[in-house]
Amino acid sequence: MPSSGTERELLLTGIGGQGVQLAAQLVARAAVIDHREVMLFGSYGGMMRGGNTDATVVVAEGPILAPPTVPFAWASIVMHHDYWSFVKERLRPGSLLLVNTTVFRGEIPRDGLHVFDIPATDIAVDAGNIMTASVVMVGALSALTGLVSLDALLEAVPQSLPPYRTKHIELNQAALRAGFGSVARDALPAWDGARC
Amino acid sequence: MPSSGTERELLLTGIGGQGVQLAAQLVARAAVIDHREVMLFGSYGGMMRGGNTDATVVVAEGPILAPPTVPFAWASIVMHHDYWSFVKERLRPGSLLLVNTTVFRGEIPRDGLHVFDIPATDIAVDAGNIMTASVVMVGALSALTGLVSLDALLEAVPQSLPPYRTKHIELNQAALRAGFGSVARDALPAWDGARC
Amino acid sequence: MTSQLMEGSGAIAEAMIAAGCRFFAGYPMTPFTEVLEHMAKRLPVVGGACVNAESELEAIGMAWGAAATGTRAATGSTGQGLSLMQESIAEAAMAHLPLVILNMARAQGDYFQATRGGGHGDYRTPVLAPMDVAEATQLAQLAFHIADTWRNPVVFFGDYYLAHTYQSVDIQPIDFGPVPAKDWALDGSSSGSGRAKLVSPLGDTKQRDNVGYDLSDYYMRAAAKTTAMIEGLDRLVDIGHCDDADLVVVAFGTAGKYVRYAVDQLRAEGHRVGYVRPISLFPFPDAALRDAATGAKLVAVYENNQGQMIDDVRLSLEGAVPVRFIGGLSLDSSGFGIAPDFDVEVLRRRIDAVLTDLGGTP
Amino acid sequence: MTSQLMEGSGAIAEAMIAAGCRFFAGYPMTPFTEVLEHMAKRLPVVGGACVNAESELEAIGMAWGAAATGTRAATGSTGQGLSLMQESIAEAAMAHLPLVILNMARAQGDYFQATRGGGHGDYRTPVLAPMDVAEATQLAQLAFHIADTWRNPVVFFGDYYLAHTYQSVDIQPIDFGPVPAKDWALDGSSSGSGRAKLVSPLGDTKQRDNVGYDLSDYYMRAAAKTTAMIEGLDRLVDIGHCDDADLVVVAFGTAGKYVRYAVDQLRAEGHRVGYVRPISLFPFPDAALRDAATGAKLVAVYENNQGQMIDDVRLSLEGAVPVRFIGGLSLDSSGFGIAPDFDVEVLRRRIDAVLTDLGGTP
Amino acid sequence: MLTRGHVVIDTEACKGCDLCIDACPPKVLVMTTHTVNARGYRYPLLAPGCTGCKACSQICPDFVFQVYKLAVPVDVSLDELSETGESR
Amino acid sequence: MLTRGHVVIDTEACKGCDLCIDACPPKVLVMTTHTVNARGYRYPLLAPGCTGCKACSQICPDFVFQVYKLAVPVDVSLDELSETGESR
Amino acid sequence: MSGLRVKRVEGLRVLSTREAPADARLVDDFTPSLIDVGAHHLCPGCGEPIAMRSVLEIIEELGVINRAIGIFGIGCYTGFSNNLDCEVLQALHGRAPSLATGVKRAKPDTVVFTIQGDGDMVNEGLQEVIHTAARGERVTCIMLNNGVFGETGGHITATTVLGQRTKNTLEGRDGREHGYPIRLSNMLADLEGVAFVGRCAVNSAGNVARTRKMIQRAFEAQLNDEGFSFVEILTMCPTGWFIETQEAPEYLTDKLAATHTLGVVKDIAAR
Amino acid sequence: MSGLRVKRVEGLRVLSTREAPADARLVDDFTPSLIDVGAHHLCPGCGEPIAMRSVLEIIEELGVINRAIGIFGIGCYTGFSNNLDCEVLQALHGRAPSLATGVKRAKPDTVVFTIQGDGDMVNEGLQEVIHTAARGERVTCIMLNNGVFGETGGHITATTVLGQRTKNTLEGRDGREHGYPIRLSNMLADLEGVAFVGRCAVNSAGNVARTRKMIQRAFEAQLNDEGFSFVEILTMCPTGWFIETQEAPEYLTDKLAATHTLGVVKDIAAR
Ligand SMILES: Cc1ncc(C[n+]2csc(CCOP(=O)(O)OP(=O)(O)O)c2C)c(N)n1
Ligand SMILES: Cc1ncc(C[n+]2csc(CCOP(=O)(O)OP(=O)(O)O)c2C)c(N)n1
Ligand code: SF4
Ligand code: SF4
Ligand code: SF4
Ligand code: SF4
Ligand code: SF4
Ligand code: SF4
Ligand SMILES: [Mg+2]
Ligand SMILES: [Mg+2]
Repeated sequence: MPSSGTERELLLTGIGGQGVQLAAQLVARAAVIDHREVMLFGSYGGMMRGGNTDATVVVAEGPILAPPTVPFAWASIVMHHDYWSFVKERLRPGSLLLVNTTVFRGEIPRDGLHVFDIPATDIAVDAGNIMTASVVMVGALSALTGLVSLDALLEAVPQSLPPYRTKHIELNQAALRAGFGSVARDALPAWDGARC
Repeated sequence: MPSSGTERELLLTGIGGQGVQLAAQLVARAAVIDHREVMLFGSYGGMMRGGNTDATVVVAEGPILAPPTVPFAWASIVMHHDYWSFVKERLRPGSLLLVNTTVFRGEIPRDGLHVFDIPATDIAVDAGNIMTASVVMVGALSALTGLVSLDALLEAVPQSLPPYRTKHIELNQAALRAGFGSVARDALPAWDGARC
Repeated sequence: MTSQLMEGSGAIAEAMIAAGCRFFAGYPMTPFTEVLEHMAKRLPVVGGACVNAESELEAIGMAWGAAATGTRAATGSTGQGLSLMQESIAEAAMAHLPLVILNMARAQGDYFQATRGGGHGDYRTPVLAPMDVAEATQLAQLAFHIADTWRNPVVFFGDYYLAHTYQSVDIQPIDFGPVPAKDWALDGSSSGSGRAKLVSPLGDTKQRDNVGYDLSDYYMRAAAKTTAMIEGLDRLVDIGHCDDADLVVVAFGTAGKYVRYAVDQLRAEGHRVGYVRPISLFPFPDAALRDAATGAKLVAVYENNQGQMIDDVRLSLEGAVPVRFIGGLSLDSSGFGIAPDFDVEVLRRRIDAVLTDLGGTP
Repeated sequence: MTSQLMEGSGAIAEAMIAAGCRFFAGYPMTPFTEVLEHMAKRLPVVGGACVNAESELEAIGMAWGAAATGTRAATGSTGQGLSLMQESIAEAAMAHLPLVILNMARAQGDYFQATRGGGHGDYRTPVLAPMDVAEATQLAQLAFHIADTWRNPVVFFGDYYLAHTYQSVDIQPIDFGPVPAKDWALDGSSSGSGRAKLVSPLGDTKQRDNVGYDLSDYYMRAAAKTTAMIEGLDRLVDIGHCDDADLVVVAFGTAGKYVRYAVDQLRAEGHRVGYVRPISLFPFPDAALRDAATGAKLVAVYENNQGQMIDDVRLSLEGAVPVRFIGGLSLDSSGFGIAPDFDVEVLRRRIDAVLTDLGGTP
Repeated sequence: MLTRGHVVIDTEACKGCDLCIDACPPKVLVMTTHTVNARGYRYPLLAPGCTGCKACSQICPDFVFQVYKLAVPVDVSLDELSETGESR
Repeated sequence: MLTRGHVVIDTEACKGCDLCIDACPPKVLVMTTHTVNARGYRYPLLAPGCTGCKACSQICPDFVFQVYKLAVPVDVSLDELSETGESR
Repeated sequence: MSGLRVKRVEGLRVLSTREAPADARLVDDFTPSLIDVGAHHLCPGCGEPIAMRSVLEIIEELGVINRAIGIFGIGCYTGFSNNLDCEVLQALHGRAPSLATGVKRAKPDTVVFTIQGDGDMVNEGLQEVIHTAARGERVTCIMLNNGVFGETGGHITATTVLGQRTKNTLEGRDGREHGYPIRLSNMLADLEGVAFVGRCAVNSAGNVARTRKMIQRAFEAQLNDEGFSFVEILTMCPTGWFIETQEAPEYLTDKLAATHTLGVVKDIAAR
Repeated sequence: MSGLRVKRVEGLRVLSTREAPADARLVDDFTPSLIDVGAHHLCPGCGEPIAMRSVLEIIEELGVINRAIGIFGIGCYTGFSNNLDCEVLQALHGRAPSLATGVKRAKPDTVVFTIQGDGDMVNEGLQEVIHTAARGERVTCIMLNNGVFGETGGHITATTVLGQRTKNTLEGRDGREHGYPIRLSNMLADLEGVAFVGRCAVNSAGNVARTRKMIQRAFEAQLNDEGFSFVEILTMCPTGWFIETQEAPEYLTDKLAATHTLGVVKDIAAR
């Protein structure tokens, strides 16, 4: 029986056009750069715009035991109020919740959760592109928790974009930095010690 | 569990061109005309002439329990020495054996069997066609045992020939009569009483 | 009608016609070929249609189309041809199509394919395996009744002996009772009515308010229907001499006829042996077998393959009685006939050997 | 090489290439499509060939041809496509062709098809079912090793999650030891030598003195080879927490990963529950399962279908431990994803219910 | 502009593909530039001059158009019209 | 008859199909009428005049013929020959 | 009196298109009456719904509605079959022509048509349609040819034109490596038993009109017992072609139609 | 000196054909060297062994023996595959062209040919050969066309000519009921990627000679990397035609070849 180290589950949810899948890819690739094990499962509502899109990322110190869709998440990034109920029921007491306050409408239960209000879409617009809102969130997550390092995230950007999108590299790196700078550092460290 | 009346198993064997399959068909159709149950399974060696050909016919008073190929035969018609070993091992003490002496070469074990030597091919030639030798044998079997009646056999001839062979009807009927007349009557009755 | 001498394949064809089959499509393959020939000759005469399809895939497609119009339809093949049809059989089950499929098998190695479904997914098809021509003429008719009752494909599992044995048969239409009205069948008349019909493996209702198919709902309903069918179907079986048997021999189809014959003989000689011959291979007559085997020291399975039905025998008994395999693959060299082992003597020897192991009655 | 983030389908493709696969043919069908795309991109680069076949029938035909030359070859599909390939899989087994077939299944309903052989006859194919991408990269390689060792098609049984999950993997060629030399493989060089080779489902030797094929002899030898293969193959299984378990849960593939995860949690909470995850679905790890279940009060089977592997579980246990089904068909509406039921919480609830029935530890 | 026809546009059904724009012979359909429907798609607007030719409805993949022929052709000039104006 | 070729005939392999008879350009092959081989088939006989053209061997489905060209053409008239005669 | 109201949108003064003018006559409704629900999951700019609309309109116009049965293949259009007020028999991928044969032979009075994609018809089920055509079955087969598997995301089919980039021919279709496109209409036209074959497109209003004519002629061939009839409709697939929706009509003309040329290929009545 | 001996058979004085004259030169042996065993189970007068002989002779003559692989379909000729001294890969019914593709792509240096019947190729596997041809695979497909399923005993195929009586078209093939014959060679010739197509027959020595020429050209097309090549050989099937062996050659000319006309159908080198 493999007994793994800590596994950190991250859920991302939003609607099409917010860059959720790219954000998830960035986290996953950054985790590899940080020499961690990682698993990512994404799903999105097909061809029509405005559909839901979500992703599960698990980062761990050893082989990952968690299945592709996890029952409970250590942290979550919520970009839009649609479809957030799926995330809600998977949060545990103590889970981390990053909310895109620019867009989110509705009540957020704050008892027992570590909630961070982040005006991600605003920050993204300021950083140059509204489409990078989710990437902003990932930058913030990195600052808050060190789940993945900022350096790794920055390095992951070119790997995660298709060849014909290389012109977007700097835009996304800027968004990461903007998000990273928008919150306190190490508020809730993901890992014991400091491997990265 | 159906419990059937007497089942009479007849094996026929010969080589291509001797009319074995037609003879088997005649017995089977005659049995139906005689209001008996019947089963016939024939096999022949495909396209090439001179191959073996054999058939199993079971005639019974009730539903037939015997499978298509029987372990033991009540009677057999052997037209040629090739392939007769298959028949030999299926004869019981008391089984009836009609041998085409015109063609057969080799030893016939006579102990315990009721063997009848019939120059079927000679009779067939005399009756008009060398190809009807097996039909001659069937006529003889009818006379010896009443397994099927001569009348039924005669009636079965037109049913058993394809449309383009109607000119052969009389030829085969003549062969049946010649065979019937070539042996003693009722030497070994197939059935108790005389339903036909 | 009085008894007629018919070759098995012809008798099966006539029985299908007696059952109201009015569409047939097939592609030649021994020993299925003669059924096709007979249908090609006879169907037009009775107002039906037979298409000499250009392949098995096309044959089952045509039968699918005809069945969707509510016409009693059948197709079939052998070995390779049946395998090619697996996609369609699986999906025809999902589309709730009553369709009769003849598997005129070359040996008994297609047992798993027929009973587990060789196709994808969770469908199942009832399977009927006659032991001889007389039984075949009844089961061929029953197959259509089951197909219509449950709107599901039904497999008729025959073989070379069945196809090529002549027997005196008296084919009469059998009344198995009413079947549900085919109000789902297509003829174009509901088009433009606002309630146009749909026959599809993806769903059975037009989504008037919604877009696309709700697959998950439909699949769950299909699964429930299959479960109901399995529970609702009679499990046919022929049992003999089992009451006080030390040994029960299980066999199906033509092999079952040989086993019956051998067991009858052994019984007559005083051996305490019985037989169970499953007639419906799916659903398998598990309870009947278990009953029949209760008290026996051993259950022996004879099948003309490397051991397939034995799984169902063991699943029926679940360890209550030990099970031994006495069958095995056996083919004649032409590839058409079934088995040199289809020989009562060979069988008797195998059963005798088991009886001796058990302590040798009588 | 260091770890790389790869989508499951890409990782499977790379693992096949690492195993020396140099021919691939396929026809798109979700979730098999991405494997094909990856092979189409990568094989030419490593000196192999990938053909975008015009149908599944043609795809497996091409793979058959390539395999006959001794090239490590693979194909695959999903659901309907796999069903279409059944004729070829059955006969490729008879022709002793080492061929790897990916079944990127949409649910687990193809268990019977894979393990019993959906085609005709008595062939069997080893079946490997990984639980995640990491295991898949190993089993994809093992599949080629088994195929070459036994000259038999091998089924790799994946699913939608496996295909579409990204994971950090480090793909290295695995050395499973030597395989027999492919002295049977065709390249034309034996033509005209007086000993020209033959690769056929009808026989493997030219009949120099005789005419035609001796099918019966060949089929008997093929059957014997299959038996030897079944006995010779390792029965792979992952077992956990079973030593003192009251309840043993059995599941395979992605479902197995969910069950493992749920059982780990329940154990951590003190429940006496263990799991058995068959990795080789055929041959089934029957003895290991029986061992693991000895002492348990109940064995529960979770599979994403209406109950198929449960037959193998029951055949393994033969009544020694009661068996209960806690799975069931469950599909998301797109028809692509597997199951809303693939949820650790749903599973926990089902297992909890069984535990409560058993008397509720802790 | 002489206007012989008119179209009703189900803007919520539109997927913004632009096919109608090119298909319209008198080029009286124009795409919104800033406004989108609930699913985020731009959609067509109608300028005067429609002939009721059905080209738009025949080519629209999403069945967005209903086409009418006016009983009497009218000469509509937008500039002349008040915001809520009836034609002549 | 001027004879430039000769054939060896594997009469036991023949299936009596007659194809060679029609195929032979100088028509020097003739079928037996009463004699059959062990499998019951009639088979061809060779009259003088063979040209060694290979038509028979190329068309025979049962590979019954071996065809030779004579080193020197000979004029064979059967009537002139003794039963065991060598050609001149 | 026509009541056209003006409103202002995005700075433009345009006509209000919410409702019809009072005294106007409806000449084309949102959907033909044989479409229950217009909404569908197909992509923006997809040509398939346009083609399907034409088929259903012709069926309506010919007055054969209540004996029409449509047999659908598997492709993007499949989901749309659920929206129709026309009887639908769903086939497996590639098999529709055989189902059509079975339907027509069992019920000769029906009007039977198939809707299939190029992948369905020229890849998976090529021999089905050829055999059905050679048999001269009295059915009408309609192929929606976009030169790709749209449904799977844009892969090469047997009709993909040379040079076209697809997901599994990343450098474009190369004849030597990936083979050459099959021009199915031309192939079918050579068969006896085939009454009508036409190739058309839905990339412009004019082409839609020509498409309707061919569909009409094809159904007439069936109704007149002339033989098998076939219409190949080139449809836009911006998603599978990896281009913008606006570019698709021109791409169709320049690429697809350059190989698969438009026009009536065979009409036995025209002889 | 040629030693021709005379003997008497059936009253005729004929030449002894037991042995060769001493000084004669062998110009044609019983079987080509690539046939191990001449004896086979095919019927008297069957055209298939004649065609097969020609194929093997050409392979020998071209000197490509030790890279030749034959891929056999399922039909009467299948049993004969066992008699060859040529590597044989046995395919399932209809599937040979795909196997050929796999072999050739995996081992481009081999010389790959298929032997298939009309039932195998135009019925069960029609799309296999069309796709393979359209792909321009560098393989040579050879069809033995006798217009029936010989193996099953004489049933209609997709090439059976109109009017022909078969076991399942007892009144003769009727176009309206059973469809019209497909002329495969003509169909394939229209495909790009196809280098050579020829139709020939083995019903006379002259036709056998022409058959050999076409086979040779077809293999050359493969060797020269020109594309796909195809030879359709009309063969006699007296058994499946229900006629005497002697009548078969003429029947072939009058019936089969009247629909499936002989000659080179396409040769890109001849352009
Ligand atoms: C047997 C089988 N193989 C593969 C698939 C997957 N599949 C679904 S649609 C499709 C392609 C459809 O292409 P086309 O017919 O051209 O229609 P389009 O999507 O372009 O409209 C494929 C390959 C399937 N459903 N069934
Ligand atoms: C899938 C499948 N279907 C049917 C058969 C039965 N079958 C064997 S050979 C044959 C016909 C062969 O005809 P053809 O290819 O024309 O060859 P011929 O016998 O005429 O030489 C058929 C239908 C088979 N072997 N496999
Ligand atoms: S009906 Fe004709 S003119 Fe009017 S908007 Fe539509 S396309 Fe333009
Ligand atoms: S064609 Fe239809 S969907 Fe496309 S932009 Fe115009 S109205 Fe919208
Ligand atoms: S070689 Fe020519 S001439 Fe001589 S027998 Fe043969 S066909 Fe006749
Ligand atoms: S062609 Fe051959 S088989 Fe036929 S008769 Fe002549 S020698 Fe005999
Ligand atoms: S992928 Fe292409 S064919 Fe499919 S819906 Fe989108 S545009 Fe239409
Ligand atoms: S049936 Fe026809 S093709 Fe087959 S061996 Fe006989 S003659 Fe030849
Ligand atoms: Mg398409
Ligand atoms: Mg043929």
